[in-house]
Amino acid sequence: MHMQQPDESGRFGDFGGRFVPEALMPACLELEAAFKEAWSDPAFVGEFRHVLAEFGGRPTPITHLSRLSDKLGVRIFAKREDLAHTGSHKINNVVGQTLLTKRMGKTRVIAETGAGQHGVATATAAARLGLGCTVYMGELDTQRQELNMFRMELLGARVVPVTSGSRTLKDAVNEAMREWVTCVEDTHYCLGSVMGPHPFPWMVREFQSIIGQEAREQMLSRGEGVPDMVVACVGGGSNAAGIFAGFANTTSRLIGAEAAGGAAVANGSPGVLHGMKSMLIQSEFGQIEEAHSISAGLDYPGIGPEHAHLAATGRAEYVPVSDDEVIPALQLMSELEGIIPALESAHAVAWIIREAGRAIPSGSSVLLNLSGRGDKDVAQVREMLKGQQ
Amino acid sequence: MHMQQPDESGRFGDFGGRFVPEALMPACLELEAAFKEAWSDPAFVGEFRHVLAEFGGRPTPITHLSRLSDKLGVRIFAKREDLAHTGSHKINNVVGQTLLTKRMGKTRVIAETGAGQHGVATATAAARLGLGCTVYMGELDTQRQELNMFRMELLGARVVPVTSGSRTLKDAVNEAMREWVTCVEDTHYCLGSVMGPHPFPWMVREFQSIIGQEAREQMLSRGEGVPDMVVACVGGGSNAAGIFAGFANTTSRLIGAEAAGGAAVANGSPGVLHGMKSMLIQSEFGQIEEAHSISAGLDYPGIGPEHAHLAATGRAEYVPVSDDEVIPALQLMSELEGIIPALESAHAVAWIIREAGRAIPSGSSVLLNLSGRGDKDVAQVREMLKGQQ
Amino acid sequence: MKSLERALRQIRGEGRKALVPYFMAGVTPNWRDYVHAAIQGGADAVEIGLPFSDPLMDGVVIQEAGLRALNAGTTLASVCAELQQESFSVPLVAMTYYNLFHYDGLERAAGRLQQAGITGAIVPDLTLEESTHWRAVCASSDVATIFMVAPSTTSDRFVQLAAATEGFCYAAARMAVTGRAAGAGDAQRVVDSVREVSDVPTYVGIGITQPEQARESSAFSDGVIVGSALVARVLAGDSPVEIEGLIATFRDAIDG
Amino acid sequence: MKSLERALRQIRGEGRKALVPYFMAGVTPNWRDYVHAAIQGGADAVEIGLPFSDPLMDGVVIQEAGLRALNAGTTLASVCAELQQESFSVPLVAMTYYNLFHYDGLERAAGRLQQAGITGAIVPDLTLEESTHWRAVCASSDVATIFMVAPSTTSDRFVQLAAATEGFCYAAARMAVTGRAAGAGDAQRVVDSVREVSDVPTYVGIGITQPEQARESSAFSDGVIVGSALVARVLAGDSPVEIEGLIATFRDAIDG
Ligand SMILES: Cc1ncc(COP(=O)(O)O)c(C=O)c1O
Ligand SMILES: Cc1ncc(COP(=O)(O)O)c(C=O)c1O
Repeated sequence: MHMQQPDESGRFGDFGGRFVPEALMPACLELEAAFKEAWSDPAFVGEFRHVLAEFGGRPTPITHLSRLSDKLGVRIFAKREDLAHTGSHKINNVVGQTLLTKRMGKTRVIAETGAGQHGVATATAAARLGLGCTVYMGELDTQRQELNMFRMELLGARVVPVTSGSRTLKDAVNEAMREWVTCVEDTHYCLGSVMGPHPFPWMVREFQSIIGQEAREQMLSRGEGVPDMVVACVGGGSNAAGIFAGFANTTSRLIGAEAAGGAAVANGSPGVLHGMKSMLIQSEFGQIEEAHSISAGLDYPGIGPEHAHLAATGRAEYVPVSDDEVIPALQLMSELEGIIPALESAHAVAWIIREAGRAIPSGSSVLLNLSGRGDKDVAQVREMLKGQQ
Repeated sequence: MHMQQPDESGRFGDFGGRFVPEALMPACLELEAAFKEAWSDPAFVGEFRHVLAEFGGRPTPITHLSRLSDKLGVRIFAKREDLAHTGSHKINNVVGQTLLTKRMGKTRVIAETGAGQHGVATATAAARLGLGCTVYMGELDTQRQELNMFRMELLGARVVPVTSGSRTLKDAVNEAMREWVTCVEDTHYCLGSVMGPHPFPWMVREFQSIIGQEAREQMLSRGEGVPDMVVACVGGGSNAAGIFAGFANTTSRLIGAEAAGGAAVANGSPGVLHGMKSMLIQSEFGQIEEAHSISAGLDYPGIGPEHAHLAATGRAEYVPVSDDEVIPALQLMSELEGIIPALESAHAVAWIIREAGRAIPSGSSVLLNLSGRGDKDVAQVREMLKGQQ
Repeated sequence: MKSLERALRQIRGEGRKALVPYFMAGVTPNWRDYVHAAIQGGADAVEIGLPFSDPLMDGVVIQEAGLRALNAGTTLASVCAELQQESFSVPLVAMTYYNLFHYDGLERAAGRLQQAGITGAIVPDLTLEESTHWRAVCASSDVATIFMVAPSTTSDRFVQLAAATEGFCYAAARMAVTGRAAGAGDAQRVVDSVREVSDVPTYVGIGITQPEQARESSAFSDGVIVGSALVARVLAGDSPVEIEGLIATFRDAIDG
Repeated sequence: MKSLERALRQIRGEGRKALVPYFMAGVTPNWRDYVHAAIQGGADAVEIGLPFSDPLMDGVVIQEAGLRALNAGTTLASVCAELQQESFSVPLVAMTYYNLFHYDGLERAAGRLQQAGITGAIVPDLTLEESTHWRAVCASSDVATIFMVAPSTTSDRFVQLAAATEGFCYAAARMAVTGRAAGAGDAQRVVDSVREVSDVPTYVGIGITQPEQARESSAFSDGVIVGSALVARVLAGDSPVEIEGLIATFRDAIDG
């Protein structure tokens, strides 16, 4: 059931590791030790599961998408992370990291956010534990996502607009790391995906693997067996890693749907960014390119190092999905199933729609990780559909 | 555990009944018979529960609000209807009614909506079953809640702006009833609360009573016993009726928090509206007044007839909460607990904050029905807080 | 038998089809002039709308008229007081919603109607099942309770409603609120269903907007009710004299 | 021992404190004139920033300089090619991020530096643990690998880093990225920690913005690095001559 453990240096095969200023190394080492210790302590694991159950809304159900299935000729099941508290899988990770923050005796967290989902989730978990919280958000994103900014403030967080670089997610990560240097003593950096320096990719995957564990049990207990395919969207890759974790040692094919404008596996090459070695989209001179995606959560030029490794070994496949396919997929899912998916999750839906009867043989069973709900995206979708008319 | 059954004519004590045009009487009678039959059929009840589990996200957890509890000196538990699909308890009712629609051989539903919560829920459940769906929404509300209108359209529903009267919820109900007359043959009117003509108040309460059943089991199984108080906000009263249903035959005090500007029990008198006899806010000449509340879902001049009866017998108490108390309550809940409540639900929170140590003796256990999430309200709250500065 | 039904049966006895126009009380200061004009034009009885905030059974035209009347301060009491000052040569029938009577108190409301010379009441949201109290109150007065039947009415309900209605039976021509569509619709089937079980006068309403439609429907019924078509003219500013002329064209069509 | 460390040890041997200014390559077309001017003003070595899209360890000033350089088309190759055309009388040290070398290929990148006359590299995101490959590649060249130590560095890491660093040890005065705050901060403790375990030259950077601060920090270390304070002047449009003057005031403060 379990995915591979990283080696001593935090590598998954050739990828991962730690590429951070020396000032942060002690914190990374401390974090690794603290996580290892906590994660093998049944009391901590129990608390983590308890909070996710009583606060986070776990387990999330698996819904058989019967009308979409009939239409496409495949059996589709959705793991409903959209029903988790704050509207996506992000809550699993932040509950884990904030509990760990407390355990390490730190009193504050910082986080980066793109569209705001991870920022809202972090502010939420921090509020519950009474931790201070500052969220770094690209200035462009603060303008595009004013309401999420206000949501974080309601939750007691301070939101700092990041004015450097492209003023989006990539720069928010840079800025959060720069800030972490200044306050690492009492502050934990609550990273939002399976990326960054070791132990983050591993730790975040472990916290998210509850998705896959539940999903596997649920598929088995409803008599479906393991699905032929497991499909998830991939920005940094935390929701994908979480659900893959339940099926890594089965015969399920694992598919990660990347935004075509940020397809680090299809269009990237190995490189070093944000503390990790992974697949990145780069210019011909080794500068990191900006990603371009309709969905803020996939608007990242890299991918988590474990995914780079799974791609290299062929255990998982990563497929690009273009912006054009995403809106129709969101519409079809809404109309047929009464679930408005997040634009991120709609990438996975779009791939299934495109490939049913092709890369997905008719009659296959497909487990879709519905990583989040689309409420955050309806204003944007509305503008785009207006623009099309 | 159960609440009272209405008598043959659909009365709870003096309240309830059926006050509809003759053209609708056969449909009301048919609906009553169909619901009775279905509700005593284990297959239907099983399907209802199955859909709520696999699609609706039930059971919703109970969260101990430990930081708010500490601050107020009472033990507060929240029933997390905000985690249900579409963001509130409304899904329970619409799943029941759409399943019944199908069973009755009808192919279409209509619904009224205020802010859009019940409309979105209805559109959602209709999409899932492939039923046609038209939602009537006061024109003022369509302007105030453009995004919810678009959400319904994404889900395949048609939204009709209602231009009569005050162009808000009350008129949307009038218009839905007027329309129902024209299409009652193939169309079910999916009413959104425990109001309207018999059997709606009873049927909706039965569908919502899953909240109370779960909550009671959850309180007992966590060793808390029945709470000293059960507190819910009341617009029409469906979420309140749902949670009260689990505790009606216990020693729990039942409290319904009404918006002060629509406090039908405190400021109303018996009257007849929307097919029912209940407590209503009326002018001195028997005209129905418009309600005024910060929260669209409580912006209704009446209350469900069963609540009028519970108020008359003293089994439940109904308390007005003013707009001014609601925003600080929403803020406190967000900051301390990491849960942004719907403005409606924030009325119940506000009452607890106001009365802890007063009407609620210190050390009491209080079960709060957190009927919905505040995401739909953040834009409005933001504007209001801006205005205050 | 109450005076309303006696009068209406007599009209039928004379071989005449009844023409019953509807006006909203209080819609203009001179609203009673329209009632007089209608009688002048050939009405056999007049429906007087009492405005209510939430007219569940009315379309946009009568809603608008009601709103104007309410904004002008019209109440059940004010209408009754105004009517009391005059007398009319044909029966008057109130049309309103139950809450107005309920709020006033049923005895008091019935008393007001009686004193105002109103001899019947159509209350579309007062179902047969809920009407016991109201009918008991009216039993000691001369105010008749008029029930509607509709295309959706089931056969057992036709029996009960036809038996309970006083004055006449209001046969809705279609499944719709007032003022939505025009023509006889299902009226003939509805009227026939009443006739099978009762000899109460049965009038067709909901959708009679043209004299020709009135003629058509009165051919298989005992009369017609004309509402939104007239109210629309009043809202548009037609004078009582113009309304009198309009009513006369209906009269001619029915009689001709 | 590589040439960089020999040169820097010799400076210390002469009783002189080292002054190491930083310039961003490519920030202006005449950027190399600033390097010459700095040497003229009294620099003992010069840090050459190679611009990277995501400078994790830099504050706004150096970020801005990097952005200008990138927009002007500056690359690792272009900088090395430009430097190859000239010669400088003091050692040059590259400062950049690991991805530039990684993308180019470590052998190729090290070869470029060597040919450009760059004798050392500061790569703040290349941790000791991840540096094995790079150091192995540089072993056969004259490019030294310079490590940083910070106030958060633990005692075992001081031992390892001081042992591994070549040329000098970069002592960060504070927990911050470049250009955020000024003053000696924790520098003395950091320098002392290195000295306890090694005799490698140890220079203080991160926060040296004024000649007085340079004097203060050089009193307990072997030299100082001045970055954002100079880059800010370059961005503001100061000429090479003005920069030469500014460097000279640092020189005087340190020596005086
Ligand atoms: C709903 C949703 N899905 C997916 C993602 C992408 O993140 P990850 O690839 O780490 O799952 C995000 C990020 O914001 C998200 O909000
Ligand atoms: C979150 C929420 N709570 C409460 C209500 C009020 O409805 P009821 O009183 O029927 O529970 C609404 C209505 O829209 C709602 O959205």
